Amino acid sequence: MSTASPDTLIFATGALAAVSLGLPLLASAWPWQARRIGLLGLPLAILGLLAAVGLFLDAAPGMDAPAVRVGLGGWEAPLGVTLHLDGLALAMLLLNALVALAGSLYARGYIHTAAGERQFWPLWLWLWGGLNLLVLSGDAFNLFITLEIASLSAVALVALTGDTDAVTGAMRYLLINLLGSLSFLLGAALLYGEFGVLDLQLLGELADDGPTVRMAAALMLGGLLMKAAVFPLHVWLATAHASAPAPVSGMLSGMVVAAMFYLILRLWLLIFAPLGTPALAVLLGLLGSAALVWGSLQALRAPRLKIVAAYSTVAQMGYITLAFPILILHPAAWPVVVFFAFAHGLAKAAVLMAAGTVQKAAGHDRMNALGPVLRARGRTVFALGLGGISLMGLPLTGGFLAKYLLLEAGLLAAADTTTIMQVWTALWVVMVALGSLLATAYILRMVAPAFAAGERNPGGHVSAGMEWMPLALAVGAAAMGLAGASLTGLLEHTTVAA
Amino acid sequence: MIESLDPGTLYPFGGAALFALGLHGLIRRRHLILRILAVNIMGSGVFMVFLGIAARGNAPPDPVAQALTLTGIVVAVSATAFALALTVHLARLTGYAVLLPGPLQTHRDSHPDDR
Amino acid sequence: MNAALLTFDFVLLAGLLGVAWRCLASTDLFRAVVLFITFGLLLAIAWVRLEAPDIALAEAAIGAGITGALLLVTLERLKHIMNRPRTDTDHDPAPPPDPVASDADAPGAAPTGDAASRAADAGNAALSCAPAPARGRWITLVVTVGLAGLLMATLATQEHDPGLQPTVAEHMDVSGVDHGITAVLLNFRSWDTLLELAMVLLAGLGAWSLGRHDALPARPTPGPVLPGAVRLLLPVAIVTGVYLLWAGSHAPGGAFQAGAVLGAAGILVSLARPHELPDPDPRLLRIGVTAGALLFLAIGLWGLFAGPALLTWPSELAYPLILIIETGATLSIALTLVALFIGGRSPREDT
Amino acid sequence: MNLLLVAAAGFLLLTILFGLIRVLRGPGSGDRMLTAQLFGTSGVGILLLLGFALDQPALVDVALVFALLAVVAAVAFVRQHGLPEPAGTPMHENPVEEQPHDPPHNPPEDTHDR
Repeated sequence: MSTASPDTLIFATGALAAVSLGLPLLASAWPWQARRIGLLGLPLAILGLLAAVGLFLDAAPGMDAPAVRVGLGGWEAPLGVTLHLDGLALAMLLLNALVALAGSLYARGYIHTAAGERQFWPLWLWLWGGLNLLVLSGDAFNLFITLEIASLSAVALVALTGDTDAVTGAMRYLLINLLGSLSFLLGAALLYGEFGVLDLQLLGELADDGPTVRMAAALMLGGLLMKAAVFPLHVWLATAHASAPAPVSGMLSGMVVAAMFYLILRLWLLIFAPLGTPALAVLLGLLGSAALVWGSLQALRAPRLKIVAAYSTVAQMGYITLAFPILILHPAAWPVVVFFAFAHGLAKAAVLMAAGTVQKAAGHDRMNALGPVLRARGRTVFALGLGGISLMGLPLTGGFLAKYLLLEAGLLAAADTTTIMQVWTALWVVMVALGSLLATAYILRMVAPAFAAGERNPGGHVSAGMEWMPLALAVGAAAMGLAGASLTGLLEHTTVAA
Repeated sequence: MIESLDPGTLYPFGGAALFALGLHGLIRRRHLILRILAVNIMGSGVFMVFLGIAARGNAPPDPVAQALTLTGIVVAVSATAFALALTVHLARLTGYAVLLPGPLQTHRDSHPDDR
Repeated sequence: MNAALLTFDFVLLAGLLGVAWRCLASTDLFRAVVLFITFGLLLAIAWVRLEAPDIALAEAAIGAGITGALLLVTLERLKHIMNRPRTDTDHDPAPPPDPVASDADAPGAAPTGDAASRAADAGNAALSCAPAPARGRWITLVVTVGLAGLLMATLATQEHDPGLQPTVAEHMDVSGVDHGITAVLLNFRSWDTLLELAMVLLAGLGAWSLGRHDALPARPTPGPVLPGAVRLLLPVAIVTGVYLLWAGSHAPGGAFQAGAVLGAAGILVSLARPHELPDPDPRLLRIGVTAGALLFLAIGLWGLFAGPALLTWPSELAYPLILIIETGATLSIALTLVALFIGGRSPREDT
Repeated sequence: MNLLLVAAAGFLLLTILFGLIRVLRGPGSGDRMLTAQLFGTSGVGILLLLGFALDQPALVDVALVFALLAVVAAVAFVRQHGLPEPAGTPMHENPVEEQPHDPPHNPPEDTHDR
C-alpha cells in the first residue's frame, strides 16, 4: 500500500515544471536580485526534487505504468502537451540540480561585478530551467522549443566572458545548435505527417520500421549527436567549453552534453529501438572509438588546462557513444548510459571548475606555467585529481562503476551474437581499456606539476566556494561508485517501448 | 495524374529542397550574415513541410500543424535576432563577421608571457 | 482553374528556390538581404496557397518588417565597424593571422585602386564578401542533393493523415475561442506558447548580455517626408495591432502577429526619432519584457493548485483569460522586438 | 471569373520574378531596395487577388499588414543611406570616434557579380 496518491505526484510534476520556468522568469524580471533568487531557489528546488523522488519511489510499485504523465492544460495526448516523469527523467533532473547548485555556489565567487551578476544569473537560471523542461517534456515539438531555450541560454553564457575566443566559440556553438534543432524539428514534422501525433509515447506505439521512421531517426538523432559533439561533429566543443566562464564550462560539459545523450536514449527507448541493426552498431562503435582516441590525443597535447578538460569531454562522449552499439545488441544495458552521464557529469564539472579556480588564481591556464599555483593549492589539486580518477575509472569511483557496467554489458552482448559482432564487441572492450589508459595520461598531465619540486605561489585570491565546490563535486563523483544501487532502483521505473 | 496534385502534396517537396539548399549555404559560405540567412531558409523549408502536411487531402487544414509552425517561426525569429546581435559583437571584437577556420588563440602553444 | 493554380504553384516554388539560391550565393550582403526580404514575400504567398492565412500574416509581419529591419540595421553596424580606422587601443593587437585570407572577408581585400576611390568604395567593400571556396564543392553538393532526394522519397511514401484536425474540431466548444489555431496555441498546447514567449524573452536577454547601447539622440531630418510618414503610419500600425489581437479569437491574428505589428511601430519611432528618446527606466523595461510570460504562468498556476494540471482553467473563464494572456504577450513581444532592434541593454542598468 | 483572378495573380508573380533582375544587377543599393518595395506592392496585389479567387477574406488582413510593414524596411534603409547619421550608432560598449558617413552609393558593383 503506497502512501503517495497519484494526485500528489501529478502536482509534484507540474510544480517542478512551474518552478523550472518561474525561477528564471523572476530572475529575468528582476536581475538586481537574481543571485539571491538563484541561491535561494535552487536549494529549495533540490529539496522539492528529493521529495518527488521519494514520492515516486513510494508510489512506483503500485502504478500501472512506470511514469507519471501530466496532460498540461488538462488536455491529454495527442491533443495536449504531456509532461513525462519517470525514473530516467528524475535521475537527470537530479544531476542537473546538483551540477547547477554547485555551479551557483561557485559562481558566487567567480562573478564578482554587480553588472556581470545581473547578466549572468538570469541566463544561468534559464540554462538550468531549460534543461529541466527538456528532461520533463514528453512531446516531440515541445522538445524542440526546450532544446532551443537550453541552447540559446548556453550560447549567451559562453559569450559572456567577452573575449574573442569566447565569442567565436559561442557563434560556432549557436550555428551548430540551430542546425541540430532544425534537423530535429524536420524529423518531428515527418513523424507527425505519418502518424498524426507528436507525443513520444504514442509515437512509440505507432512507429514501425518504415521509411518515415528511418528518415526521422536519422534527422533527429543526427541533430542531437551534433549538439552532443559526437565525433566527427565535435569541432565546436573545445572552444565553446574552454572559453566559457568556469561554472558555465562545468554545466556545459557536465550536464548539457549529457542532456543530449539523455534525449537520444529517450527517443531510442521509446521510438527508434526497432531500427537497431548490426551495421548501425558498427558505425556508432567506430564513431565512439574515433572520438575516444582523437579527443584523448588532443587532450594530451592541448596547451591549456581548460582545453585539456574540454577535449577530455570529447573523449568521454566517445564512451557514451560506445554504449549504444552494445545496447543495440543487448537492449537491457541502457542504464549504462545514465551511469556514464552521471559519473562523467559530476567528475567533469569538478575538473572544469577546479581548472577555473586555478585559472583565476594564476591569471592564466597555460599548462607549462601552472606549477607554482598547483603546488600551493592542495584542495583544488585534490579536486582535479579525484575528478580525474573517476574519469579514468579507478575502482570504487563512479567512473569505475560505469565502465564496469559497460564491459559487463559488452560481454553479455557478445555472448548472444554472431562471430563477426563478437569481434567488433571485443574491439570496443579494448577501446574502453585503451581510453582509460589515455585518460590516465592526460589526467596525470594536469596534476603532475603539483608534485614536482619547485616554487609555490597560491596566486590571486579565490573565494571559498571556488575551492570547495569542485571538491564536493569530485567527492560526489567518487561516491557514485557506492551509491550506484539506488540509481539502479530509480532507473527500474522507466518507460521503455515494448 | 498531375491534376490530382494538391498544394499539400506539392509544397513539402519544395520544403525539402529549401532545407537542403539552406544546408548547402550554411556549409559553404563563411560570412555570418549569409550563414544566418541559410539557417532561416532551412527553417522555412521545415515550416513548408509542416504546413504541407497540414493541408494535405481534402479536409480542412490541420490547425495543430499550423499552430506549431507559428510557434516555430517565432522561435526562429528570436534565434535570428540573437544571432545577429552576436555577429555584431564578434565583428566589434575581431573586425570580421566571418568564422575563421583553424586554431584560435587559446589553442596556440606559445604565449608572449612564456618567454 | 486547377491547372492554373497548379501552374501558379510551380512558378512560385521555382521562384522561391531561385531567390533562395541567389541569396545564398551572393557576394554582396546588401543584395542577399534584399533577396531574403523578397524570399519572405514569396513565402507568405506560399503559406496562403497552403491555406494558412495566420502563418502568412506572421510571415508578412516578420519577413517584410521585423527581420528586414533587423538585417538592415545589422549591415549598417557591420559597415561602421569595418570602416572604423583600427587603432592600437582596439581589442586585438592584430587581425587574426589568416591562413585563409582568400576565404576571409577582409575589407582590405576589396578591389584596389587609388586612395580616393577606395574611400568611396569603403562602405560597399565592408558589405561584400568572398565567394564560396571551390574546395569541397562537389562533396557538399552530393550530400545536400542526396539529402533532398531522401527527404522527397520519404515524403512521397506518406499517406494523407488527417492529423489532429478532427480532434481539435471536437473540442472547439470548450476552448473559449472560435478560431482553431488560437485554440491550439492558447489552450490545447498553451505550454508550447508559454515556452515560445520565454524564447523571445531569452533572445532579448541574450542580446542585452552582450553589451550596452548608447543614448538615443534626436536625428534631424532635412525634409518633411520621414516625420510625416511616421506620423501617418504610427496610428494605423497601432490600430492594426490592436485589431489583430482582438481578431485572433475568431479569425487569423493573435498575440504574435499583433506584437510584431506593434513592435514594428516602435521600430519606426526609433528610426525616425524627431526628438531625443528618453532611455526608459531599465527596471520597468525588464518587467515589461517579462510580464507576458510571468502573467501567463501566474494564471496557469491556478490549475496546478485547483487541478487537474498546470495551465488549466475553467472553460467558462477561458475567453477572458485567453484575452488577458494574449494582451500581456503582445505587449511583451512588441517591447522585446524594439529592444532587439535598438541593440544592447540600457546603460542605466549597470549603475 | 476566378480563373481570371488567378491568372492576374500569376501575372503579378511573373512581374516579381522579372523584377529580380534589378535586385541581382543593382547597380546601387537604392535600386535594389526600391525594387523590393515594388515587390511588396505586387505582393499586396497577389494576396488580394488570391483572397477573392479562393474566397479567403482573411487575406485582406494579410495584405494590410504587408502594406503597413513593408514601410519599416524602407524607412530603415532611407534612414541609413539617405540621411546623415549623427554620432553614436547603437550597441557600442565604448563610444566610437565620430566619422563622416559614407557617401551615396553608386559605384559599379557588377564586379562582384558573376
